Amino acid sequence: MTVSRREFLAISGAVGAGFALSTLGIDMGPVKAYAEELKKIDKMKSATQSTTICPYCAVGCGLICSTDTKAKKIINIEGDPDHPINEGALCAKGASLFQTTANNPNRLQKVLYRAPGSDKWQEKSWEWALSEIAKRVKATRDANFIEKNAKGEVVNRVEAIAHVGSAALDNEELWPLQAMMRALGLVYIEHQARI
Amino acid sequence: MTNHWIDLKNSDCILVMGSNAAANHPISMKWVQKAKDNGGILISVDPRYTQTSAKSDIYAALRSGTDIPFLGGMIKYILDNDKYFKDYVLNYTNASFIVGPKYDFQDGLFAGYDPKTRKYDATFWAFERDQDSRVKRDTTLQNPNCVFQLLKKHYSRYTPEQVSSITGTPVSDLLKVYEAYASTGTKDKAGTIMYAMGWTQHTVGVQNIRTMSIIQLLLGNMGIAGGGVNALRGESNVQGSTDAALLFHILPGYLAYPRANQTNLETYLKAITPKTAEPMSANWPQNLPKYFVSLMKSFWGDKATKENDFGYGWLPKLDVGQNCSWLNLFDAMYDGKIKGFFSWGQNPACSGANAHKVRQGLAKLDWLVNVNIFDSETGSFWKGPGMDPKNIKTEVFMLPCAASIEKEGSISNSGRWAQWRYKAVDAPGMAKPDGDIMVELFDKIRGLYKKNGKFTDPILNLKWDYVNEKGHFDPHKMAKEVNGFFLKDTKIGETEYKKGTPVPGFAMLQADGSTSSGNWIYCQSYNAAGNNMARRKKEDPTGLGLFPEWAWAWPVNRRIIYNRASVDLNGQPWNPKRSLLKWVEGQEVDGKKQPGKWVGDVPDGPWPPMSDTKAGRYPFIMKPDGLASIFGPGLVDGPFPEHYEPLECPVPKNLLSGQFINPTIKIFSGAMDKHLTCDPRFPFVGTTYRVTEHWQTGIMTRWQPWLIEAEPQMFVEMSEELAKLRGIKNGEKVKVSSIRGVVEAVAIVTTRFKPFQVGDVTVHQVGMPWCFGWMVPKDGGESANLLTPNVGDPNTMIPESKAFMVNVTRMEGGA
Amino acid sequence: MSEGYSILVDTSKCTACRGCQIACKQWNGLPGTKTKNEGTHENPMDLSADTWKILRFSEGPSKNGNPFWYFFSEQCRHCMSPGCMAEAEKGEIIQDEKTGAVIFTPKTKSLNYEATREGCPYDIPRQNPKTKELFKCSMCFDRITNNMIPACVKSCPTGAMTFGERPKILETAKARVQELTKRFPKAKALNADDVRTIYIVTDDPQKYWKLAAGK
Amino acid sequence: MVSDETSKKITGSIRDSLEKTKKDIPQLAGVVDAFEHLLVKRTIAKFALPTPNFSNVTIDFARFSQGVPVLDDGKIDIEKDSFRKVALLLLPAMRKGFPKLDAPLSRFESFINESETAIDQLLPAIESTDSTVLDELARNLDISPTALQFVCSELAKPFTEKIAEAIAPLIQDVTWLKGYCPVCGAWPELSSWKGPEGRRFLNCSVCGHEWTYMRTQCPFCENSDNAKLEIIFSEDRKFEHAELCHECMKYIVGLDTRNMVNLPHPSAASLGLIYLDFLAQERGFAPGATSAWNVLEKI
Repeated sequence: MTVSRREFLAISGAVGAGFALSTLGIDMGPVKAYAEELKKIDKMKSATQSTTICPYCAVGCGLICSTDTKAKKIINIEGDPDHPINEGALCAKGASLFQTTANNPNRLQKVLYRAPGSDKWQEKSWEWALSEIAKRVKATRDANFIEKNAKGEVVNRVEAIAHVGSAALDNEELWPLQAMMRALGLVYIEHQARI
Repeated sequence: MTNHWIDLKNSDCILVMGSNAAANHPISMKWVQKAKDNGGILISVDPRYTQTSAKSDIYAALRSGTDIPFLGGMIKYILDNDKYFKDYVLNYTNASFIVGPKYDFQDGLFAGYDPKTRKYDATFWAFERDQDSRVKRDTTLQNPNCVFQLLKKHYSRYTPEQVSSITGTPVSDLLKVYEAYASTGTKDKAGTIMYAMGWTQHTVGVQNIRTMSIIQLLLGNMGIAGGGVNALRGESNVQGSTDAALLFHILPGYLAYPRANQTNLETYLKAITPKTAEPMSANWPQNLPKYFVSLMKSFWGDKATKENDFGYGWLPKLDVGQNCSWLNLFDAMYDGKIKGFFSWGQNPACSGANAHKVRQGLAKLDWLVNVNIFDSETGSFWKGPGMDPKNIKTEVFMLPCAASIEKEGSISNSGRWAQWRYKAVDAPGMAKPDGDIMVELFDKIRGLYKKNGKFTDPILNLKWDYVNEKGHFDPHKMAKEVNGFFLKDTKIGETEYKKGTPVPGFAMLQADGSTSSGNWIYCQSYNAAGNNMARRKKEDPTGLGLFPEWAWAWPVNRRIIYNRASVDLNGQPWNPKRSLLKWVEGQEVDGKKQPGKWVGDVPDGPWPPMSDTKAGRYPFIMKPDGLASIFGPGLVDGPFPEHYEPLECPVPKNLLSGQFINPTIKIFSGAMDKHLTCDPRFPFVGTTYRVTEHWQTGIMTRWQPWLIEAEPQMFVEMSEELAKLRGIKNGEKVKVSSIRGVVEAVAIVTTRFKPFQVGDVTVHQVGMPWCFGWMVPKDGGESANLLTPNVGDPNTMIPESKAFMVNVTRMEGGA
Repeated sequence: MSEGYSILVDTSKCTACRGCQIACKQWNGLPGTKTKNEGTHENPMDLSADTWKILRFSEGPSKNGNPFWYFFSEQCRHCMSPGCMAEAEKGEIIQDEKTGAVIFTPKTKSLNYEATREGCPYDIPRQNPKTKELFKCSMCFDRITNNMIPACVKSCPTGAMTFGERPKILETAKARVQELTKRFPKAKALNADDVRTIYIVTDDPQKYWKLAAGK
Repeated sequence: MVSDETSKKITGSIRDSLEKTKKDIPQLAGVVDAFEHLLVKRTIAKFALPTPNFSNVTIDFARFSQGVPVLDDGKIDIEKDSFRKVALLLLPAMRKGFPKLDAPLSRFESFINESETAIDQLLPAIESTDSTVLDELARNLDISPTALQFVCSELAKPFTEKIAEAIAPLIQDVTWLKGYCPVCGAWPELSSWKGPEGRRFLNCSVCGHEWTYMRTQCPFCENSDNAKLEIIFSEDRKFEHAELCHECMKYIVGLDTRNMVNLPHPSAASLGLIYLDFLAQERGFAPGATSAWNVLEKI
């Protein structure tokens, strides 16, 4: 006899509705108990996998981060086997990316301020720091604003504030960063591409 | 990169020069290996025998700073031995253009040089034009003033013997490299170049790359699979940050930055928009006004109107000739002219050339804002070596930001692929995504300016609504803004686009204020089809590894740019085995011939191939005349690359001409701007590089125990001969000094460095990594940039960190 | 007895990333040692009770004028007839029947260190100076008996290391050497008949490490 | 049909895998024992079958690359005698493993043994979407129609697997980007991450064919929204997991084999993951492909 694909699937494929292992006379009790036990002793973990691109060189290798959905912690980072450039392979730095995460005790986690002449950091709030920076920006800008150059041409620029960075930011952050700096009148805007 | 990483596999000959891919872009070697498996040849040219050299088929050493003689000799070899791809050179380059009578080259100087200003007047290098303003051409390439003949003449001096006496490369090694690489000048062969900072960090950086570009054009290697000119960019998104113009001289999408004499929109647009008289030139940059006006609409939103020049007046203007690049920035800071400073995700205290000057500059600031994921030598400069915190008045704000996996957004790799990254986890502690820091900071600044302040218009009018309903920075909203919108119902051809819908691609952008786009080259990245940067489809219809539906590449998802040069005049691939693009004639339907189309990669424009002399277009659409520049009058230091010695060099003269150094470089002359050449106190050539285990200044990697165990300390690599000369034993601590500073390092005495025989002189060279700094680890050593000179390429102002003069001495009790 | 397992180390594919060296320490809970640069990229400088696997760098001039620079990821060879066992008469050192792994037990404390080390043609055994116990690579015995490949092999990004049943590994080694011989006439698999950790080299073994092919 | 020595050799991997499962999780012993006979005999049966005839199967690669499986409209021969042999090999194995089926399957065996025309009746009935004949047979054998359907599908399996084995080399170099099987179009029952890079391979629930598929995409609905794809696993057995899709509410069980010296037999492996079936189904997810053991009563 010959069968078509549809029939091929029909004969060897899905088990029909209403079928269950108990139909076969198999006792599922122990399996069920094992599964229940795993839950009870909190052994079952749940994770999401998110794809990312390596933050080091510009080859642009893909990685997969596994995040524990309950603890909200990264539990594993590995090369993305489906990424067409690196096909899962990583160099020593990429393979160590885990050590740049919250797992590294040296990550900066606090807003710090160093006062003039001081030899130490003080912990501050975001609100305080950003308000103070905003005040400094305004004071420096307004005191040093250049409306016209030596030739009398209108230039409306600020040379007393400079910005460098960053080739480590996302494209979506870079755009507002340059827009903000230019709206303030900055012309000393530079970053890693120049060095 | 004109091409992209996977495309390396399509190459028949890979030249790695000015880079060390195996150590610094390790995964690229996967594709280099594929090319080798297919019979391709790997050439490594480097002062030092590197990990890349260890995997190469041909290795040649050269003294740092002599790439132009090395490659100039290759140009001569190609021309002398008839290795160039004639059809390509004639039809796709400006080889046949006639250069005007004012052009000249004498003893190392091109015509038009003014020694007082140290500048050229480039009008001396202009092409001859006919009464219709079209460039005159000689398609026989015989006219002595045509580019081809001038090229021949210019490089006739670069004989193998002469080159060898400058580079220190044995003639036999030169010829081995020349022969292997020149073999790609046929239809069916592709050669490619992988370069990085080894080429850019020189006072002739741009001309290094120009020399290679000329070679690629002569051999017909531009625009083809397995070819191109490929910069291996070193930071994950340095491509994107360049595209987004975190640079003083451009606006997003490489639009020239407005100057003070461009007093209104009209004068600005006129200045930036090139014209052509060449009927077959697409002259794509003629569209720049559309891109600029769309950019202004993204900057200022509804506030940008036709009446107010779309907010042109709100952009700060640079004086004509004003250069605010890195070295000038830190010069101004050192002079006390800069009071406030943002260092956002960067560590200039270790990465800046002549880093002592940078660090002293930081101490003169009123305030410093440092945003990073780890503490750095910049944020904590006030407690670094030689600093007395009591005397430093600089206020420092250290802001903790999110790492790459703690936020969402895209980055652009070296191959121009914008790839989306997802957030995996929240940032630790108080750390915040950079986007949120920007939003909150600017909101605060704007709050202050709502009350009063100088020139408040741009601050109050900036469109700044890139937050979600929870008030957090929204990368999707921003990405859509970068792509751009129709700002009113618009009909283009047969299609009607409703107000508020994304612009499908930059060809639809308008100059009348009816569209916005934050960056025209990213227009198409996030459109009606969705977030194209997040695509993960693996189809590869050409089999060349283009993966057109994996992420998205600018421009318009073109994976290999200048790809119209990969086909002959009839649009058929030069090499059918690696068919990147192909013109397919339209079929006849009901007696009517349908229009033809390109099949393969996204072509550089829809026009038919050149054999159609009416509708066809030349392949190099970004060039006003449509053809690629063998003769390039656009640079400040000459239309042909010419060898000049580095600012600091070991030889008393330039053997090729009376012009010792690049005549157009800016030489700083402040108290900390010292430099010395041919000085017996600093007899050895120094260069810098990286190691696999550390990244850039090491600020992300030096805090990681696994990586620091493997590369724990600053070292200096030197030849056995030099070690003997100085009585240095392997593993000993030594002092490496330049006129600008001293660093301690462990001597690695190695056969991988060899002295160079340069003319009658034996030249020693040493190399150091620049990944260390005083902060961590404690005995790790200092940055090699304490030694490097703050002198830059005249076009880019990228510092000459790859060739400078040092001394190396034993330390007392060094072992 | 089955033919057990083997590890193949193809040095022609190694780029000296040192992932294997780190992976060995991680899996075996060995402390990261405080290192210094001693005039080479090799670090730590030798095997020890805390370092069972190291990447040896070696370089020098070669005939064609260019230097050579070789990388040799060293570990116990797990000999078919282990020399280290000559002195170990009371089960201080075990050769596992199923896998072929040569394992140092805590009883090695009582062995004569010098003699045991001398007995190893590759100079692999090292002693913990405090406890006197001897240590070396165990072929990740705890892993392989749980159907897991050794940690170093797992970590290799370039495919330079492979693990598997010995006959298969021997076959792979043979084929690879054959392929390499086209470009490198000196290519060979070192002592493949006598050891389980088989190195493929493309030049004189002594150029990689003085004991690459044994004493 | 196959010598003892050969059958030992070809079933070694499946036996080892099942042994290991029982050792690791004794609670699964009952289920494993029940299926062991069937899985072993099925392997032997497949081995003994002649390589199928493909003269009438042509692979249209243009359509294939558009996502049309090889057997979309191809015709396959199942030879009567072979079917009888396979049935007489597998029915005793099922009787041994599944006590409730012992009596009815014994009647089934007699039916095949005693009736010259049994196979002639049976084959068209199995292929037909009309269940009248099988229902009738079920009544005669005193077995539930669904159980009979399960039995028949098991009898057909050696044939489908044999066919897939023969087709595999013809398509191995052609890209296939779908979540369903490139050979027969059925859904996968097991997802394995294989080394050294951890590429994902899917195993077909019908013909056993293995193909690669994106790690971060649901094979059943092609959803690739990271937030909607969840992995559950036991901390003690991190190399086993279930991959859940919140978009289509389907799941597939999986293995990370990168650490493994010997890869388990796919059918044996997925049987050993039945505890994950429980946990996934309990949360309201349905198996992307049903197998003999993953159709579970509500717990």
